[in-house]
Amino acid sequence: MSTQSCKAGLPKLSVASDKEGFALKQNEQSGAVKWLLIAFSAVFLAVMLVLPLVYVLITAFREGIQPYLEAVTDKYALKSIQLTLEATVIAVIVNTVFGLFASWSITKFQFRGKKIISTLIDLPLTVSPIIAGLIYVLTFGRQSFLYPYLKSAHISIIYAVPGIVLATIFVTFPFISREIIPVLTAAGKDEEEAAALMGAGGWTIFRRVTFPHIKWALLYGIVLCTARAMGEFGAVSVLSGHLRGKTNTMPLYIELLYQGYDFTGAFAVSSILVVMAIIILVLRSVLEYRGRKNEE
Amino acid sequence: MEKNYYVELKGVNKSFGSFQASKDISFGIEKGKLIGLLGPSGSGKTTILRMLAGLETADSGDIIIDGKVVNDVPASKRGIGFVFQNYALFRYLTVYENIAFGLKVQKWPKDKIRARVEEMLRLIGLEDTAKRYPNQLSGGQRQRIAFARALAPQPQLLLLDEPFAAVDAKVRQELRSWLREMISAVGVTSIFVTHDQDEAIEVADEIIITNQGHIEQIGTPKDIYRQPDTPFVAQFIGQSSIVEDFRRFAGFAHAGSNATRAAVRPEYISVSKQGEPLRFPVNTETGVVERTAFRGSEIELTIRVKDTLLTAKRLLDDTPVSVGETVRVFIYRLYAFDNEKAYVIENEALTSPDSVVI
Amino acid sequence: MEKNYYVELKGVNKSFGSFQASKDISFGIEKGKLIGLLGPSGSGKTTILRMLAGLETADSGDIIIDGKVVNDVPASKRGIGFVFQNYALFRYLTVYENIAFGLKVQKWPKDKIRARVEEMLRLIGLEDTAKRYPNQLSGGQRQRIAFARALAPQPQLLLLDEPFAAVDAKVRQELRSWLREMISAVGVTSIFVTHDQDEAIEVADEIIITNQGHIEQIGTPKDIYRQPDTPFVAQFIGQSSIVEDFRRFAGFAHAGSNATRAAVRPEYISVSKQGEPLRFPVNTETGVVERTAFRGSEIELTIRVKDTLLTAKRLLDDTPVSVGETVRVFIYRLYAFDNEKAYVIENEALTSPDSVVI
Amino acid sequence: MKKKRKQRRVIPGFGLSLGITVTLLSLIVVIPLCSLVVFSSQLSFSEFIETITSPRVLASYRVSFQTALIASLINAVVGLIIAWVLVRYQFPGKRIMDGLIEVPFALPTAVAGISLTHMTVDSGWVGSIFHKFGIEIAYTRIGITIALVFIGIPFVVRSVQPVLEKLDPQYEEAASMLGAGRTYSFFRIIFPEIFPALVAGFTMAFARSLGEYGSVVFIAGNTPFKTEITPLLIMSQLQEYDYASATSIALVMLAAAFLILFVNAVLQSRASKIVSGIG
Amino acid sequence: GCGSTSDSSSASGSGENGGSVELTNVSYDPTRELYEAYNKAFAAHWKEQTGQDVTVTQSHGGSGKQALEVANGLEADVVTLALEGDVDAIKDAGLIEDGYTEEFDNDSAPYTSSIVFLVRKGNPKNIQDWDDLLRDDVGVITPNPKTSGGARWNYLAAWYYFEKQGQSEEQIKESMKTLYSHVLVLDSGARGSTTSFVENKQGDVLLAWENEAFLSLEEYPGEYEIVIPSVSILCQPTVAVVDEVVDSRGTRDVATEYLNYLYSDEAQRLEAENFYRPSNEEILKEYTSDSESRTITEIPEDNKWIVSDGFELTNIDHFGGWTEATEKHFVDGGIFDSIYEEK
Ligand SMILES: Nc1ncnc2c1ncn2[C@@H]1O[C@H](COP(=O)(O)OP(=O)(O)OP(=O)(O)O)[C@@H](O)[C@H]1O
Ligand SMILES: Nc1ncnc2c1ncn2[C@@H]1O[C@H](COP(=O)(O)OP(=O)(O)OP(=O)(O)O)[C@@H](O)[C@H]1O
Ligand SMILES: [Mg+2]
Ligand SMILES: [Mg+2]
Ligand SMILES: O=S(=O)([O-])[O-]
Repeated sequence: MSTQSCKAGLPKLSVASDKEGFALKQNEQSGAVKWLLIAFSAVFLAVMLVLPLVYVLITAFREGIQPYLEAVTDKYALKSIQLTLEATVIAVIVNTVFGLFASWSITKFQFRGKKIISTLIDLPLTVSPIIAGLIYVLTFGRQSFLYPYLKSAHISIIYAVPGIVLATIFVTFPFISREIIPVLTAAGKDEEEAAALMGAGGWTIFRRVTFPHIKWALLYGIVLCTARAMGEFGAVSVLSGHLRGKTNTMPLYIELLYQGYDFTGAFAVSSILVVMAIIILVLRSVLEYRGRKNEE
Repeated sequence: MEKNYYVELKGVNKSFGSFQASKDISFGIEKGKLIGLLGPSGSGKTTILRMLAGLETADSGDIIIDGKVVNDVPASKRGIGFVFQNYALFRYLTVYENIAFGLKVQKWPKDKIRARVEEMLRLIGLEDTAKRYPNQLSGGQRQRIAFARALAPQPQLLLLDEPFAAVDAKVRQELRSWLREMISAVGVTSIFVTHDQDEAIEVADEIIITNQGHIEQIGTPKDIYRQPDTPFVAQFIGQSSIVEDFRRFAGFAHAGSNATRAAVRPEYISVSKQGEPLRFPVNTETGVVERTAFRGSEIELTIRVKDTLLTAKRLLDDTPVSVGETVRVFIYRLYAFDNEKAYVIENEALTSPDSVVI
Repeated sequence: MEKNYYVELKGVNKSFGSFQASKDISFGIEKGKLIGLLGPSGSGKTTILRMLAGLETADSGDIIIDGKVVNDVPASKRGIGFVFQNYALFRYLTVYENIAFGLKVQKWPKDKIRARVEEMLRLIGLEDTAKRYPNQLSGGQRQRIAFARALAPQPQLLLLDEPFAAVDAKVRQELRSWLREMISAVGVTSIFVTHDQDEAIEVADEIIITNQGHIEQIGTPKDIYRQPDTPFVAQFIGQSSIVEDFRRFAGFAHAGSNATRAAVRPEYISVSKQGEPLRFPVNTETGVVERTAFRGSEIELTIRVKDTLLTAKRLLDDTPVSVGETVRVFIYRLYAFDNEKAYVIENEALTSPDSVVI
Repeated sequence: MKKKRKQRRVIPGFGLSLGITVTLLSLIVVIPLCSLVVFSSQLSFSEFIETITSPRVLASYRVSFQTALIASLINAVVGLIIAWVLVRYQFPGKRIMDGLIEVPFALPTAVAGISLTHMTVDSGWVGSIFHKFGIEIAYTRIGITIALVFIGIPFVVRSVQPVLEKLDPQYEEAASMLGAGRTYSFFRIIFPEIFPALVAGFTMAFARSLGEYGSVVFIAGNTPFKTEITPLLIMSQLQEYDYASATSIALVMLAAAFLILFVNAVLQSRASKIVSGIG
Repeated sequence: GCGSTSDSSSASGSGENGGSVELTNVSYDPTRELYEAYNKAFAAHWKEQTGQDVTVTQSHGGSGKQALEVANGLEADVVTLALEGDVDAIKDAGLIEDGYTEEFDNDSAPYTSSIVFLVRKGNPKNIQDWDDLLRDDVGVITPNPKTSGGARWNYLAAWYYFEKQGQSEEQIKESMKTLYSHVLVLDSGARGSTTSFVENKQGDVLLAWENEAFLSLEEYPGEYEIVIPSVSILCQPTVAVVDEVVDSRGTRDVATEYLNYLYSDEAQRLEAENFYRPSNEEILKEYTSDSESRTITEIPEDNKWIVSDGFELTNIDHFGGWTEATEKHFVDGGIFDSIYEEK
């Protein structure tokens, strides 16, 4: 049911198009409306999106560079960065693997239950992160029937790193498959059939024929997945136990600093997160721009 | 006595859900022939081709290639070349890589691949496009690349699904002759799908006409053109006017069979101005010209004869006929049909001895 | 003496960036005429139409409609009907709402709108589709709706951009005649764009031939067919074989003008088997048949005459000719051209008194 | 007729890919979600109803739905304008503006929450301006709404933008040939074309807003009956060890998300039925 | 990628010399600064005693919430929570054995505290006592009693005040309802509330742990004042070893010592310096002033910050102990819930 419904769900980062054709011509006639709308958009984006970014950076450096450096090189800060990166990398890997296989099976084959599977894939998008955390607490917590087994095997999931990783995977679960599926659907399966007909195996087909179609979608999926994974707060907060230096991811650590009157620290660590995310976004644009250029 | 077929389908059926796309399809193709699968849209042409290729599995019946039943041979092992309707060229591989793909998969040595690809490029006359990507080619060029890609691994059977559908009218014309020549040069047994009768007639050695999932008629273009077997073929082929009761026309009153409807083709109608000498003065009808249309080398006339509109043609250099003029119409031949069969019926004037020829 | 034109373009130019899509376009159209804009792809046909409609602004020159210069009148105020290539029917409006759109914009009263839409639907014979959405219609039906939508507000000028491009071959044929009749019934001055010469010849009262942004020739279909003015038109129209040095052919040695190349059309070639009676025994050439192809009602022959390949036709019912056979070829007429002009040249046998006719 | 032969799959990798898909899906999504159902069944039906309709819970639904709805509506309008500006106009800084749309994804929700809060408190950069007019933003529903507008904006822009880009200019040209002005053709012709995408974007923004926690906890006053959103209530139930209530309310939220998706699916399928005949 | 073994179980024996041991202390919200300091002291102490390096991992949050997370599997060797009732929740989950309050001195409460008001500089709303909180112009900040220990103490202190005013239970409920209707932000922990009040400038008065209030005074000198209400409550934060965890990890010795050492003189002074009242009477006196002013604008130079006279302190026994108090006020459907339900 939600296969279709979510089609437009994840935002597409599109390179601004230059062809304006008819529209441009018409707009020449009403410059006033044009500039009014542009100004409105610019102000809105500046206040809603740019200002918070600026605020983070300014506050981070409010007390100068030294306290900033101290804050970001603090033992616990480094630990939280490490944990966040770990969780992000694992989530991206798992979701990439999942995304590739899921989109392959959904777009290249007819089978029963396809609709259900696509709906389930999309589900995490609409589930509140709190609920995402909650379900793992319920599944692996003390009151779960699994708990005795986990306990006897000395496996901790919730209030430990695996729980954090799981929650991160969950909240970013559909990100990559959702980027790839529409691209593959649009491309159809003719090329793959042609390749199969010539005797190519699955890996060859994927690598030589399919992959080039989806690489930008995949890249974008990974970028979104990374950004979201790094920033996840709610689900991780439920599962973390807030063990300083152990299960505090960057967002949780920021909260901790924030509540410890260490605003400089909080915003300093935030700024790292912001900068990392911006780097990823920019990197992606550059990669895609270069790649697209090469293709032409 | 059975012929020595290279490809044979025996009682093949295929349904998609409750929709039967192929009904009891049986035919055989001799080695080296070029076969056209002709039929209206949705008549099951692509389905037959895809079953042959192994892209679709027949529900029942046998598919035999080179004497072996291939029902259970996967598509990749059938050694068939396939040219897809929209070519399905690999968009992210160069022309060279496209053609080389099948060879690489078969682990040909590098130098042999190079030689073969270059040979194919020469064959299709596109040597200098090797490094381009498909989207940098015109429709006609893409078509040729698709053809080369399918042929490169030297398949014994080549299947083409509407190979000309995606190119524009002028290019299509050229490509047809090109393909025809190419295939006879290579000598590969081929089947191509089309819904354009001109195309089938022009290109194929033999035509299989499909309609609503079954085969209507198999034969050479001339056979099919001249001797339609079924009502569907009689109406589908040529540019016919349909006549409700053909016995009203002079020269057809005593036709055997109880069919009443008939298809009349313009080329079997001769139109003469009043006063022009007639080849068959008996059995002519008079008609009134309702419309004339310039058709380049010919003039197309729409003539009302006994309350029926017939389409006929006159040469551009003949004396012009004008709208409203009464003319003499002689129908040589028509295709009568009932619900099951079609019959060729000649004007009695041509067959009975008492018609006078001047 | 100037004619009383309804639509007139005077020295219109248009560039896209550095590319000049229209070069000094001038022509005039009389009221009530149906004009075909014919030319190869990219020759600037659509650009002309869009400038007329006001969808594109000319860089220089004047566009005059009904005596008024409309250069500065916006598209929505020119009162022109436009049928787009792919119809551009509003997908989220029903057929009724599509046709009513222009009337609503003009604030017609409700009952008048209803009456007009129903009238249009009756006209195009699609009364029962009023409540459907465009996607529930066939290509041909959509074409008609687009036509009705454009006509509903009673424009004085109707522009059609490749009105048949999106429908399939069989339907296209029907639609052509339909549109032709419709337009003459309504009596609206119309211009339609096509790159299909058959279409232009069949439908238009007058044809404007464009090439690389300029106009090559304007004339009736017959004029254009019989009297091509320019080398481009000589080659573009008809299904010509191009001959490098036409003076080598018997009967053309003394042609005036210094052109050497010529276009020869199949319908101006007569092919006779050895021994068949000849209409013009002088000035015949002998040739060898290289290829014969069945073309439905005719047989197409490719004949090598003096090292040149010519395409000719014979009727299906004539005695068959086979590949390799030597035949006698008589060329009635050809279109010689140099770099600037084309000339019609008749075989001397037809014009000189010493040719013997049996 | 003989039994149908099994359809052979031409493209390889079906078993492997479906296997991996289903396995991961079960482990990560399906099984954990099942525990939600299992746990909420600890309550009897009447207890369940009582839990999910207690006044505080009802109030939190109201807060959540109201703010999410308003925020998504704002996003729909503003997102449409931004998408329009990005697609239809050429102006300096356009690329940067286009790149900015992703910021809410890049900025972690907690950071966004903290900085939005700081900016909108009475002494903040923005809050001080509004404070002069007696408008409080932080710790009110206005604040929640602003946080939700922040996180929801990319959904709308990025779903409308591609559709607008692909929109055939001929529709507008056709309308103008029929005499329609720009405004008229926008509302009659363009709007219906982009409406499905707008609905999809709106739906996603709405669903995301309903569930959002990170950015909201900081800016919401978290006062029961006033500024307590449902996810926060679930969180506090969770922290109160009241799993039965937490799961019950979570189920309601889940059902709401499904309902939203369902409504969207119906609208999308209607639209696609009109344009392509396949619903 | 789930199911790795938890790294917090990597206690490497408690050998005589060398080696290291890890300890997890799950605590309540305001003790962040205290335990940061104490962990250093304890590490030195333990090193000296056994030669082992001990690393203590801290977790802070609303006390009730923390307790529940421990009960739900958060692996804490020791818990140092805001009240006995919360430790009881862990006990009820079977992780702590009965009688933990007897394990350490002073009912296992190494330090105590009380509840005070934190107001803005100059006390602009002139808030002096609990009944001032009922004024409509006063915005109150206190955490959620469901999840925060401090909030429960706040609640009970207020209750006691109204009781002392001679109000009937119905009247008290009415007053409490009015009070809570003035609560602007209901955070899940004491620190969250402090942040709302101090950093985000919400409300006119913060109902705070004494230690939290003094910390604010220290962090923001000159910006706030403490007002001690006429009636408050003696808060007894309770510590306990989590038996199940220490047994499975083999950390009982170090965990027990960790809590024991809280009673050492060094630790008691450390606690006092972090504005907790030491349980050691001697040391308590060192920090007690003789001032009777109920408004404190700055931390006294002599560090005698504890005001002992001039107001009345009740304690949990007045409410029949934590089991009874929880049952009556804080369980689902208890009085606290009813205060919200009837809006
Ligand atoms: N995968 C499928 N699922 C369901 N129906 C199908 C499928 N493939 C084909 N059909 C149906 O089977 C019928 C025959 O299809 P087929 O593609 O063979 O027609 P065709 O003769 O090739 O038509 P066209 O000229 O339009 O390509 C059609 O009605 C089509 O809708
Ligand atoms: N908006 C535009 N920007 C740039 N070039 C354009 C634009 N519109 C048309 N052209 C160019 O102008 C030339 C003429 O275009 P036009 O569309 O008029 O050709 P046409 O004769 O209609 O061709 P076709 O038969 O392919 O439709 C083409 O080369 C085209 O690439
Ligand atoms: Mg087909
Ligand atoms: Mg065009
Ligand atoms: O830390 S508290 O439990 O008092 O919130």
